[in-house]
Amino acid sequence: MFSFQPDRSEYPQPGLDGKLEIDLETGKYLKLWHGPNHPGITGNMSVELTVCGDEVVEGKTHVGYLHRGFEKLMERRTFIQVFPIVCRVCVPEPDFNEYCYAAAVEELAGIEVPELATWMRTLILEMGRFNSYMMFLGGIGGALGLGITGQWMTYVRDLMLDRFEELTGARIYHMFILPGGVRGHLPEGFAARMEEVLQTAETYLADVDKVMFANSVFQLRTKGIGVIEPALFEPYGVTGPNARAGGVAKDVRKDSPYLVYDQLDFEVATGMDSDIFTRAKVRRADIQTSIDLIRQILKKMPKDGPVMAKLPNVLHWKIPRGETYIKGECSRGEYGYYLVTDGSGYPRRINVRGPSYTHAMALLEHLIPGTNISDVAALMVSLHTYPPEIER
Amino acid sequence: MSLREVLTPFSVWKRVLDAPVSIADPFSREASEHYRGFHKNDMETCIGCGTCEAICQNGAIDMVPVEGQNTEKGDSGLRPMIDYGRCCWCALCVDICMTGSLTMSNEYTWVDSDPDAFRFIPGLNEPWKDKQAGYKRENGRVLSGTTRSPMGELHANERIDNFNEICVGYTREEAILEADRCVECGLCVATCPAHMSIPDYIAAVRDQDYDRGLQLLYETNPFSEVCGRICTHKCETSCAAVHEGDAIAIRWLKRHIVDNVPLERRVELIGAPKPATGKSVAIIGAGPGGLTAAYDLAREGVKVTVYEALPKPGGMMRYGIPEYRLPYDALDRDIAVIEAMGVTIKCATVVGVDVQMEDLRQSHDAVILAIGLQMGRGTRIPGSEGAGVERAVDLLRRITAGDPTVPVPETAVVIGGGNVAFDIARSMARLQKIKYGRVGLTLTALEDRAHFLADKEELVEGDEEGVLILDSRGPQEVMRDPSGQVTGLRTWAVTSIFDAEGRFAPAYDESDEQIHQGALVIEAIGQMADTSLLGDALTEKLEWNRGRIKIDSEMRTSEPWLFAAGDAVKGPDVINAVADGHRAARTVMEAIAQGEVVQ
Amino acid sequence: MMRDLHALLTPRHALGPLEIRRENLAFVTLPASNLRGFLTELRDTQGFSHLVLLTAVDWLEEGQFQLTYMMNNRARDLTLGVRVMLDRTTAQMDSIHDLWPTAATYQRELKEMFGITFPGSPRLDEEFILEGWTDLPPYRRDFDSLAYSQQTYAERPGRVTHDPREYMKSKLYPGG
Amino acid sequence: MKDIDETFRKIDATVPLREELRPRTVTTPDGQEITIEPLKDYFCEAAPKVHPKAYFQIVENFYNWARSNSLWILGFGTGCGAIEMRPLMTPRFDAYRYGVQWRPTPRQANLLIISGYLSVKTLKRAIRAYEQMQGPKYVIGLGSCTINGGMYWDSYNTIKRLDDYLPVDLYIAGCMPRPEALLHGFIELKKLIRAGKAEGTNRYAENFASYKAAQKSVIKDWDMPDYNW
Repeated sequence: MFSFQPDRSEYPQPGLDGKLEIDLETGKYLKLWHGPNHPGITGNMSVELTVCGDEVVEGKTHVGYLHRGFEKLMERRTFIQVFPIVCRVCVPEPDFNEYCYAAAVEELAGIEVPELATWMRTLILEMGRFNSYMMFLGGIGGALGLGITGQWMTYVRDLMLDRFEELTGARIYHMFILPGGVRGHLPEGFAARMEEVLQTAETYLADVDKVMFANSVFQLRTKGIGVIEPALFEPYGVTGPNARAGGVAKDVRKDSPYLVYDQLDFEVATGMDSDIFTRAKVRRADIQTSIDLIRQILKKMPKDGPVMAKLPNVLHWKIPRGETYIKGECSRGEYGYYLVTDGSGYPRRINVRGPSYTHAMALLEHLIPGTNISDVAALMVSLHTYPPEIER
Repeated sequence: MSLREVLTPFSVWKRVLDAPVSIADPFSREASEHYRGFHKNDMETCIGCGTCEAICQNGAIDMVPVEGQNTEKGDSGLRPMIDYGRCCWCALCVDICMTGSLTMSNEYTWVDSDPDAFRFIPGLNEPWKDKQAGYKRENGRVLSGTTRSPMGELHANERIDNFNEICVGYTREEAILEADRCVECGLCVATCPAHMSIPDYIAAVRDQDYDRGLQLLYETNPFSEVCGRICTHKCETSCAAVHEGDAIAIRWLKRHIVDNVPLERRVELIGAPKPATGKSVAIIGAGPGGLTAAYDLAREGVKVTVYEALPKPGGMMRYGIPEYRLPYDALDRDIAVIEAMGVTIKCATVVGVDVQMEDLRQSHDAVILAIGLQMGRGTRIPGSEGAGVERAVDLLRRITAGDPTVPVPETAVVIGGGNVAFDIARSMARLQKIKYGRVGLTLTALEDRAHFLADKEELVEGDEEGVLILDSRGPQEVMRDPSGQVTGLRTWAVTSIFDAEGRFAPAYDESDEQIHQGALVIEAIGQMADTSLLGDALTEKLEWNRGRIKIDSEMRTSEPWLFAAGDAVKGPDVINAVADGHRAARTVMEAIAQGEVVQ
Repeated sequence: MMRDLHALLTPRHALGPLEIRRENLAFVTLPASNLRGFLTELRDTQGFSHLVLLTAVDWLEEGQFQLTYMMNNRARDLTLGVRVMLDRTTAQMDSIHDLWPTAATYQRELKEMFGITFPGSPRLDEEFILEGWTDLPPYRRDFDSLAYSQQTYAERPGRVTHDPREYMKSKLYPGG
Repeated sequence: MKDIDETFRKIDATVPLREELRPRTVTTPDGQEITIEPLKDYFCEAAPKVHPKAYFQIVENFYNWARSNSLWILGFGTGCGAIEMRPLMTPRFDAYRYGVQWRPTPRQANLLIISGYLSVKTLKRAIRAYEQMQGPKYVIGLGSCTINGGMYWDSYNTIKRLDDYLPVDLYIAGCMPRPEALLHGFIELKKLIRAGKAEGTNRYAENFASYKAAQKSVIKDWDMPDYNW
């Protein structure tokens, strides 16, 4: 019915090797900086676009605007002192850092975490995943000019932040998962208040289905655009919903169950088309999974018990030489911590493996050529990348 | 694209009927009950240990003096000042706080145009000082250990019929566990009279570096093996860990270090003394004070001769403290190290008899008097004169010397509640057990159980060994039968020990009278010095202060060549004597250097 | 499972001993020259097709860089950390960007943060995270973050702290 | 915390200007040879000037009142604090009712919120954004890291004191500050503006040289004009 194919007759033609010879001096190309200060960018990063007409012929991701040198700072801190800074690595979903770090330290130090603490950790992680997806839905709507989803989702996310606040004592940086366990028990009446939030969320999500997923404009602008061929998944290290949207049910929660995921009942949402629409749809389904999981956890978790293992005196806590890798399924894919210790009181090296690292760099740069300028924002958002976990 | 897909989105217009979700007054919105907001500090509970500063990964906390908070034992007088240009509200400082004084309110708004304004001392006058809500750590979550590694001990049955040492000492694992609990605040250091670098040697235990530990010990205390066993360990009362658990077993860790370094290695680690200076000093009394001074002076290259009246060196450490608390070979090792520094100890040489003060003065650059308190005090109650009543120090000395004439009756009564009272009570109990197969010993003290002057362990162990400990009993009369034989002690219940002005004036409830059976009454209520060795002329010349030789803060007497140290002038225990010994040695060195010591 | 795999591949690739961390995670060291063949075999015949991460550890005291290639086999839930030790002074390694294009990003970061070069890796010398950096590669152990920070940026003056130990001594025993 | 390496000395080297920014001669499509100097050609070289107050106090008061009621924020999330601005832009906290709104470009904004730490790389962009904004303009330092480095006090890549590089009118402490604290900040800033105390723009103009010197001391590859206007 409509055709959005641009008239390319005037455009420069690729050479014999299929590559464009980009020469800015010819006047046919233009550099366009998409970010760092740009409403359509996911956080403080930028994509350097080379455009010809309104078609993008090359994109280079630039990161480092949020680089604080975490991996270096962690080497200066004792094992307990690392705990407050890990959550800062990823702002919208900080809890994965806390979990992965804590689990890595516990494994190398040989600490057994009480059962209730593992349930609490799972709860926190699912709440965080819910929040992260809320930001995603708001973002993908915003990237396509659908402001209302952003308004709703931010509101719902804020209700969840209230639950975070009463449970952990903070809105954004919860600092709740301490190596050895968690910092506290569920407050009185938490489950009931959580149920209220989940129900409100469900009504808003039902409306998002109508206003966004069933929307003809949204469908036209997302279906068939930004397709990641499943063959690219392994070479480009694609994980999480981005892979699931292409029919590969990659999910660490199922593939390599951690915490109490093996005691929970859930299905991994997948899609087939691997385009922007399917990626959004998979995440939408994942939110429902998260909501169900939160309900299950609150129902199944032990009612009482210790939440902290006994730690050695943290002021001079030494961990024997060793290395380990702990991973978990965050809202964007496989999140992992690689921890190397050398027997001293400080970590030798910590490497954070954020899914955005592969998604926003090599993969995005691979996908961008050939898209329309106006689709770049949607494409970027659909990969769901958070720059702080790329540069740390 | 169907018409349906065009129209469905409009169905959400129903939301216009929803009530607005905006928070009407966001400015007075309370944060949650456990919100990690701005800090609070209970100034009275805070001890200024600086553990919050140590754990803060942002370097946000400074320890600063605060008006109205005085430095005293167990409280540094410093308080945390927090820089909100650094803080990240992780609350690790709250979690680690040794007293639980540092907490957080749920207050969260602080806006200012002056960047230097964001520093404050919580607990002074912040607006949220009295707010109740806010982050507090959950019970039981303390980031340093709270329970002490138990010390292995001989069971009461195993120890009561002999004088074997009771404490077996920590194993390496126990010692590391215990050392791990130390937070290295250093509050103990100033409490220790000798300022031993306690956190450092505890760190050495943690690192299993006993050589370094031993060197640290010898920097401040040549009687580490002795102190590791019988120190009164006042340091442990000011330990930061004591507020939410057991104090660190500082004394046992010290002992653990020494136990792990053989004697020859110790001498090797300390190293040779400085080259001889040609100066010489005489020291009277081979107790902890005298020998410490001797050690220090010998290290500085001074030729030291120690004169000791008794047959063996050690003073009260040997002749006052029973063997089950301090085995003689432990003491001998400490003394051997001191002798290895070139100190000459002349035992069984009584000053005033075998050698005169005046001779010492002539032949040495200076003389240090460290004679201790060798004479027991009496109660002077009716019947306390004559046979059947003994002084604790005399008895202890005779037991150590192996005197066969020590009286061991089937029942005995001890008057006193200090460590010496327990020493004699438990020694006598052992002798009774050996001789009669059972213990028949009663200990009466003025104080109630909570305020005994003796260490808590003494009470526990005394109980275990079958000593009948009676608290709040004031001695009134030693009962004798018509033949003059002691039959027991009559006591009244004590209602108060001190009067309104805080003077010693015990008051009794005369209606509560008891008679404790015993063929021997032992008085253990204090000691005094025997200064007869000085000779009349010198006694006349010296200045005195309430029966003790008067000294200044640097251990000088009124005579420029004579210095004094130890229990005889200050008291009251080994570690204080050691501290005195150091000070005396330092003063003597300065005096010698400045040529003040004019003959 | 890991042990079988290790036994199978050791003769061909001169693998070091297998260090098992837990059931589904193990580490193995091998000579740098064998890495490429080993990774290719892992990927093509053993199902370790997912390059989880590639990073370095600076063993300054031993004069070596350790490169860790974390390989994952999703179907069998196995993760193998492949370690290669490099000489710290030459700090050079073969690029694997043709096996996994995403490795180019990792290699760019390692070049910038550790100064390890991977000849042939695309855009290796372009600035990645840092901008206008002239000092040592910051993740090297001999680069001190705090010292650099103090020499570069101004801190707000006026802060003093006291050590409780020394402060108490000076207060309680002014003469020593 | 690990001890500082006292022997460490930083290497101070200059970074050469990028090739395409150097002055050079080019041939235009119509065959002319021209000299271009990229850093000068597209920018006004004039340094910022101090903007004098209105002659009548009452007029100035009116101006300040008007300014205080239209705080237009540049939607540039420089650090983690940006995540708490989203709730303010949406109905729950709704900052718009206080006359505060977000704009996508510096040209339309007069309030720059530095939402947390600034890496050197972002500092460069923040300076650029600030200089492009319309005066009178204001800067809020959000979070502890703008005050004294915050938790990144020992990082090699973040600045410690924002006021060294930009004239800051107001700081909001927290890590991170809640939306309510931000609203408080807006109200405080309004008070400052009405009292005529929010003079950051003029302060920047007056001390332009020292601000530039501080900026250039940390930004090694200064590949932009001295004043981005």
